[in-house]
Amino acid sequence: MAILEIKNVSKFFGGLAANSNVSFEMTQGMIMGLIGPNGAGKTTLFNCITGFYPPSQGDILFDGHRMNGLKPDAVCKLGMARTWQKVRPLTKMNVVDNVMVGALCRTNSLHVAREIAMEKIKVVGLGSRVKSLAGSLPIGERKKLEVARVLATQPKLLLLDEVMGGLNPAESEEIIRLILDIKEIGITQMVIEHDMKAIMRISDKIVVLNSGEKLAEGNPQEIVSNKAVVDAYLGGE
Amino acid sequence: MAVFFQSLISGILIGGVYALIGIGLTIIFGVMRIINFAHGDLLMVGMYLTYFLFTLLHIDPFVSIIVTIPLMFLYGAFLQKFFINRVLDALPQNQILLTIGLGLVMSNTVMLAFTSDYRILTTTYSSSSFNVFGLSISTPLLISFAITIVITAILYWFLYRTDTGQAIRATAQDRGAAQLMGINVKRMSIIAFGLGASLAGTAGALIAPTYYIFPQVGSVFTLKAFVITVLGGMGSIVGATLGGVLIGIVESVGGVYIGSGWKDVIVFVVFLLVLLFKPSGLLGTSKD
Amino acid sequence: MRLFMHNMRGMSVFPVLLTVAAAAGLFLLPNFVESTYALHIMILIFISVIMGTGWNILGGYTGQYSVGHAAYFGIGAYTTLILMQYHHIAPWYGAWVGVVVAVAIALVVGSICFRLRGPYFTLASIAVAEIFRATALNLRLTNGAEGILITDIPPFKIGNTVITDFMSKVPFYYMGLVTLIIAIIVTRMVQNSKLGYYFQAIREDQDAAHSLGINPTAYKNAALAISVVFTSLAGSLYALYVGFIDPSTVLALDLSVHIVMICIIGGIGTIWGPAIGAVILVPFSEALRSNMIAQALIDSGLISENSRIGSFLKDQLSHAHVLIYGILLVIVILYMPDGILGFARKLLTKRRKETI
Amino acid sequence: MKRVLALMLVLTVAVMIPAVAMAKTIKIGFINSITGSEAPIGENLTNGVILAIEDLKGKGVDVDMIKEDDMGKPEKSMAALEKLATRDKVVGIVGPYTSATSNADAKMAERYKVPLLIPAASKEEITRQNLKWTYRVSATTGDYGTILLDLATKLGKPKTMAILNENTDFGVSAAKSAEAIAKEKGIKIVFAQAYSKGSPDYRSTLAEVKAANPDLVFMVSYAADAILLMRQSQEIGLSPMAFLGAGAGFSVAQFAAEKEISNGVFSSTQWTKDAPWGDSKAWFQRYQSKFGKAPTYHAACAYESMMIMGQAAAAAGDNREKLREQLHTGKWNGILGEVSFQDYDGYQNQRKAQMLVEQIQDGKFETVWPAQFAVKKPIWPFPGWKK
Repeated sequence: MAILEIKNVSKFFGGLAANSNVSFEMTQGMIMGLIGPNGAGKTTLFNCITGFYPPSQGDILFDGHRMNGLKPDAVCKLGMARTWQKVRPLTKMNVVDNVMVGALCRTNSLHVAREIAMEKIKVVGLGSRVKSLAGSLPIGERKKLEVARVLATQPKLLLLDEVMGGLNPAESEEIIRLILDIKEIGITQMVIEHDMKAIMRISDKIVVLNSGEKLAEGNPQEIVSNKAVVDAYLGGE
Repeated sequence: MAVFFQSLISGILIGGVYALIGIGLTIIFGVMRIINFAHGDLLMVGMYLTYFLFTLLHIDPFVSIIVTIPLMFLYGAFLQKFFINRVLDALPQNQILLTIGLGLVMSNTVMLAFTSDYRILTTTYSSSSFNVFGLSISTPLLISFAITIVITAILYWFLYRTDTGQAIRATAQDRGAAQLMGINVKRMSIIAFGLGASLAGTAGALIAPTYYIFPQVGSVFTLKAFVITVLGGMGSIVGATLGGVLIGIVESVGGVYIGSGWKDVIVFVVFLLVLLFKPSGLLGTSKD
Repeated sequence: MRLFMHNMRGMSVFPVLLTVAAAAGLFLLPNFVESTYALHIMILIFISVIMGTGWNILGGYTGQYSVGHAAYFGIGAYTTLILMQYHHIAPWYGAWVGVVVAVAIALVVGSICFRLRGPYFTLASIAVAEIFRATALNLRLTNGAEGILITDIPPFKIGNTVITDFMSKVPFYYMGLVTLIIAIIVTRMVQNSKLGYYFQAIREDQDAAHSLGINPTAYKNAALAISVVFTSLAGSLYALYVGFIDPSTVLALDLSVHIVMICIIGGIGTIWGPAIGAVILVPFSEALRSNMIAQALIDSGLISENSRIGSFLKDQLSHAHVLIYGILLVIVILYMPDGILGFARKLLTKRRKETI
Repeated sequence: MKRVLALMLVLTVAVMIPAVAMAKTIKIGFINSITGSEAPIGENLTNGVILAIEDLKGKGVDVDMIKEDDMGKPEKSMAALEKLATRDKVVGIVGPYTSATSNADAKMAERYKVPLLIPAASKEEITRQNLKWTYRVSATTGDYGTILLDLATKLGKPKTMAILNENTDFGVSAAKSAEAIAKEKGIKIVFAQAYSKGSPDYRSTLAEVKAANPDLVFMVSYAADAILLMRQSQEIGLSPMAFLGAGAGFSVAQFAAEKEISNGVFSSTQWTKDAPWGDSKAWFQRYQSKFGKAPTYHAACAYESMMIMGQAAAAAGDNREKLREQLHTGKWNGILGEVSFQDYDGYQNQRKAQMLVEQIQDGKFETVWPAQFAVKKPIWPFPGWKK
């Protein structure tokens, strides 16, 4: 059963189409890779799905709900959460408080929220940093914090926007393992990534965007052998 | 009908001076994202400068801007270098308080030095006017309007045709990116504040012959400058010019048809409406 | 001290005791202090703390830097006095009507202005306050520029027992003190609740907060509402105490700036910041205003009153106090950007590092 | 930093401890708006009082004046009064300047039973509250309009009047009383508006006034807006039977100096240098040579207030109750003529002021009304603008 359906979604800014007529589906528990060159409209699509921009045309169906026009907070409450390409830690709050903010999406009790937060912090491996100010963390840990925070909102679908960007290979490897662990728990994930090796390794299915349009869709092997993709994207790099 | 055209014309002319105040603030805001609460006080300093150049050295106020502009530029650059530059990365409310503090220091220093007396600068043309189609047009306002146009044109040329101007605009577009491109952002800020100060000072010089001068005169104009800047689009020079003229007209015409006591209300309501429906201002590009 | 500073959750015993002792001391103070001048200053401090604490919820915790809180101060002041003077409704009811009116207006203003961010919001808040000022200046309801003068305050009775007739400063002192304590308790409660977390999340990053299931407009409005309750009460208290209000005293930009200043000097986004700010700023500016420094120098015999410097200080310093105030403001912003509390904290951590 | 904190602590404590009174001279408090937006006029009061202290010394009264700034804000003014009354223990207080601050202080003076002598605030209600300890030298706002309309109806037959007043306490109350008096005298009000002071452009409003074509234009301006209003009237070509001006804006020397626009304008005032009282002319010259500028009536009122307070206090010794008695029953003769405080028309302890009308003739203020005090004949009607 499809957990997320994107149907003919377009987004225009002024006269420019950032996304045009994009359609695909995601099934429960899968990891979907979303790739494409810079400016292909990946982040715009994320913003449309999570409610930051209303799509200009088309429909987004999540878990049976029509999402168009819903605000990000409502989207999050329905069980969809995102991270940011450029991390957005709540810098003057410490790690546990950051994650608690996410957890409070499902509870009104600080006590319960703290328990959830501590659990998620352990999942991402920030256990030793609980009391540190978010602003003082290095980039790798900030990315993990971001993941812990969205996990704390107890999502069904997670959208990860370049969680490996700017990380060294060892850190990337940790994140990859984390993504696979999350898959184990049964959370569906959509991942934007530039690191091709990583994306090929983790994705069940890949959608390629180019100039706002869907260029190809398929499993990693199909994408690698797709001529259009190779020409437009892989070859061009 | 005569009343309408009369108020329209005086609104446009006084709007010219407002425009200068607004342009100064818009450059400062554009480059540094700082709301300068001392802007009116800079204008006040310009007024006193003009006053003393006139009474002591007998330099005509409209001529004196040749002296006022560079002096105010240096003064603004000094303020930027030693004060504002130090809070560029601070919290916005700290920046606001700093400019408020600087404003207090300026107005009270002037008060201690020159007492808080009203001063009137009277030139031979202070109240002269001429008639066109039965409408009276104030000569000094017309001259200052013309000077405003010339200054705006020069400024435009500077910002769009010179390297420094380009660099300032780049800084206003995106501080971080400008820095990466090798632009000396701090220096651009100094130039921007200097420009802002000299424009405020010039505005002071231009209204000095038709207005009166005292140490606390700035506060009225600070608020006006905010309105104009937002109206035109923060960072947009043409926008600020239009905003200034628009506020001049709204005050003048609104004063007639809704009541002069209410004109401040009208001005601020217009301001809020623009903020809400087009936060980027009439001519601004959207960004926060 | 460390417990006190870093205490965000569960209170430890020492600061609780300290706070209770301080509160008790303040309650008993009027019995020992005969100087009504001191009481006057205390009342002004209380009013400043109340409005600062109110602003702090919105500005300090939620990061919405309003420079237009005079609007709500004025609404509280005007509602109370209009009801009392023209409709004979006792001020202890009027003040609550004022709160309701202020909150209602704030929610309308908030739902409009909170669509704006950063400096745009700040400017919009100034515009709103100016609209209120200019409107009050022109309305008959508010008696325009002439303002409203209290003829007398009805005595406060419970049953037939007169509790106070408001002839001395003491009732105002206690009204201020109680409101202040409630304001601080509310701040504590907010800080230790979901609201507090959400407010701070919005302050730190509105988009991130939004994506974590927080409706920013709703929570900003909640912060504004709480904030306005105290700002409005401070306005009512001021109006009753001073006995005269007009647009240029209770709706002025100066006042909005004063509110922000208290919080920044003390340290924003902390429970005690506004209180510390007010306790320092109010007596200090009063000492400057009343030329107490020069007087102290002369009285102490350091400088003779008849000497050149003495007469200069006595005559000129009273003209220069706003200048000195401005200079100090600039210095504080440049050297103590996190306010007194932040500065103290920095000093403490530094010293701890040195000792370790 | 520690030192700064320590200093602040000391100051806080200093506020709390009453000062030790050890003066042998008479302690009189003086509250004024020395800084802030009211400062331009406040300055005149300070100067007037300085002259009074000199003259009191000449009379053998040694005044230790404690000067307090209230910045034009009621709560600061209250703090000042509080300090003077309880900490400095002055015998009487002169001030404050504005109506808002005077209102706040008057109540407090009542509570502390300290005589308060208000020099320049003119809001009528201040002395209509049955206060025992508040006395006022200043005329009230109603007085300004009465004398001007008196003059206008005696000299001509005006049928219509336009009122243009600044939107302040003084402006609104002066306009209100002018409107009432005009109605009494059968003059129709064809235009009435309040303007926000400090605006650089009144042309549109004045164009409206011109369109209403009134016989009289009554303007109230406390600040220097008077000059702007007249300059722009000339530009617009507004030329009624007479311009009547109330408030400080029309009676400052700078206004008269602008003869091109001020010639022919009538203004009502409490004092002029031609006033036939005391040594007004000599006092005017002394003020001018000492401070380098001409005094306004505020300066004269403040001077006289301090003179009265000083003399009354000298007679009363260090006793507030006796001082109040002195003020209540005493009569003084100075540059404001004979001053005594009376109860009339709902007022208490109010000086019944003899207002004067000045007209600017050849760039100089000349007293033209009432006839017994006039030094020049009034020029009526307004001669029109020179082109």
